Amino acid sequence: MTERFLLSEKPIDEAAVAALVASPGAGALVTFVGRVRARSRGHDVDLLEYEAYPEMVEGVFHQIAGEVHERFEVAAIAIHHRTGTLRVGDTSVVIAVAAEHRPAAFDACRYAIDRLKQITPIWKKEHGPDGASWVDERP
Amino acid sequence: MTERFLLSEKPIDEAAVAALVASPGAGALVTFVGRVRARSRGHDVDLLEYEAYPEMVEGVFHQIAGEVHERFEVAAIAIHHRTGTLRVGDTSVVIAVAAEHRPAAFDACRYAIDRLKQITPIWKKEHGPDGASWVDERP
Amino acid sequence: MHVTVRLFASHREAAGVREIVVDLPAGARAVDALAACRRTHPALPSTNSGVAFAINRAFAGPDTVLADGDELAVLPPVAGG
Amino acid sequence: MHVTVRLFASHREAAGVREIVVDLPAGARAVDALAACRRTHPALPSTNSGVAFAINRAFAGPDTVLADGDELAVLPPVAGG
Repeated sequence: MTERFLLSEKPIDEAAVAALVASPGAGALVTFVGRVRARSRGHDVDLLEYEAYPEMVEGVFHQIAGEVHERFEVAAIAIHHRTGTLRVGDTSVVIAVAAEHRPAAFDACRYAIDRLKQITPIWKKEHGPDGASWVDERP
Repeated sequence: MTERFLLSEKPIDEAAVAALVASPGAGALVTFVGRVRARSRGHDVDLLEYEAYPEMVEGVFHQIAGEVHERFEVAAIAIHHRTGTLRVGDTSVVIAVAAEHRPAAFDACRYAIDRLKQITPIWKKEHGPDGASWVDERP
Repeated sequence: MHVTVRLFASHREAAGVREIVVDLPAGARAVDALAACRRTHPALPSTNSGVAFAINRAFAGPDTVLADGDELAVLPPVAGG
Repeated sequence: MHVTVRLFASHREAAGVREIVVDLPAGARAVDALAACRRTHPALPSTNSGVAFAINRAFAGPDTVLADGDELAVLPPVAGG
């Protein structure tokens, strides 16, 4: 069985991540998929280069999952993130949450992706016709 | 290409529904999957029998999609619903929403499933060891 | 005039049929068609509470006036998803 | 004492290395290790704004005191997802 929390250079199998959280008690499954966009903050994008602190990422995903279980009535959560070079349309992240009822599944999935973007030691460099730069998403 | 709005007796291919809404401008994809639960409102469930007003359902899905596009900045939405006899763990509904940014994708997907449950002419009868009854989810 | 009334779920089971063709006077409304069905199929639920209507596959209020040849769907509380 | 400092993204590119081993006095904090790196690698960004730290793969505040053999990660503003 695949890991629930995974950082990998290989393409993410979205259906396999969703399958990791299925259970007979869970009537609601909410999945978030993040993909590389053709435009970002006013620039055309050719590719994104993801860099991670790999020894720490899966531990941070565990921490986020712990926070989710404290806050929401969910059955299971899985988080897979890709690293390396990605092109437009490639999937960078998949978060799947199963719960008995849908409000908790939606709330938990949204919390998890917000939190992932906030604290996970992953960086990305955008490459496009206007040059290359590290993304700083601080508000 | 599969239809974006579909009522069918065949199992729903969740990945295919998600693929219907992908586009290079859409960085966020949120998918809701509804499955038959082993327990419902205090009863064990063996199977669910879905009945629809088939000539009307796809039109109602179009209407819901129209409401979604009016309210949220989304690129595309697809809604597939199954009818007939379903067992525990079977997928009854899949809603996939693609958007440039994730808040709109989450809000739109949640709006769509709430609205689907409110107005779509589909009914279900629960069969279990305690007997069979038509589900009335009015609050 | 003739109106085809379609029944679903609990209504269909109670009536024992999926469809009833009713003969109605001009000016009859959706609720009048359902009342006419109850006279010929008394096992139909006696309350209109929670019941919605669609005429020719578009939602319509209970007091919408019917026309000859209409298809009226009687929709008990829905439970999709 | 010796501390291994790991650099990522913009810091890694600016310094031209992924890792710097710094020699620090007892009582040195995370920010002191980063300052020591700036002395040997002056191209490192001069601001601590937005920079977070992890010690031995757990998040730690900038004033956390280091121990001999620690792995200190300097984390510029993250952008996962």
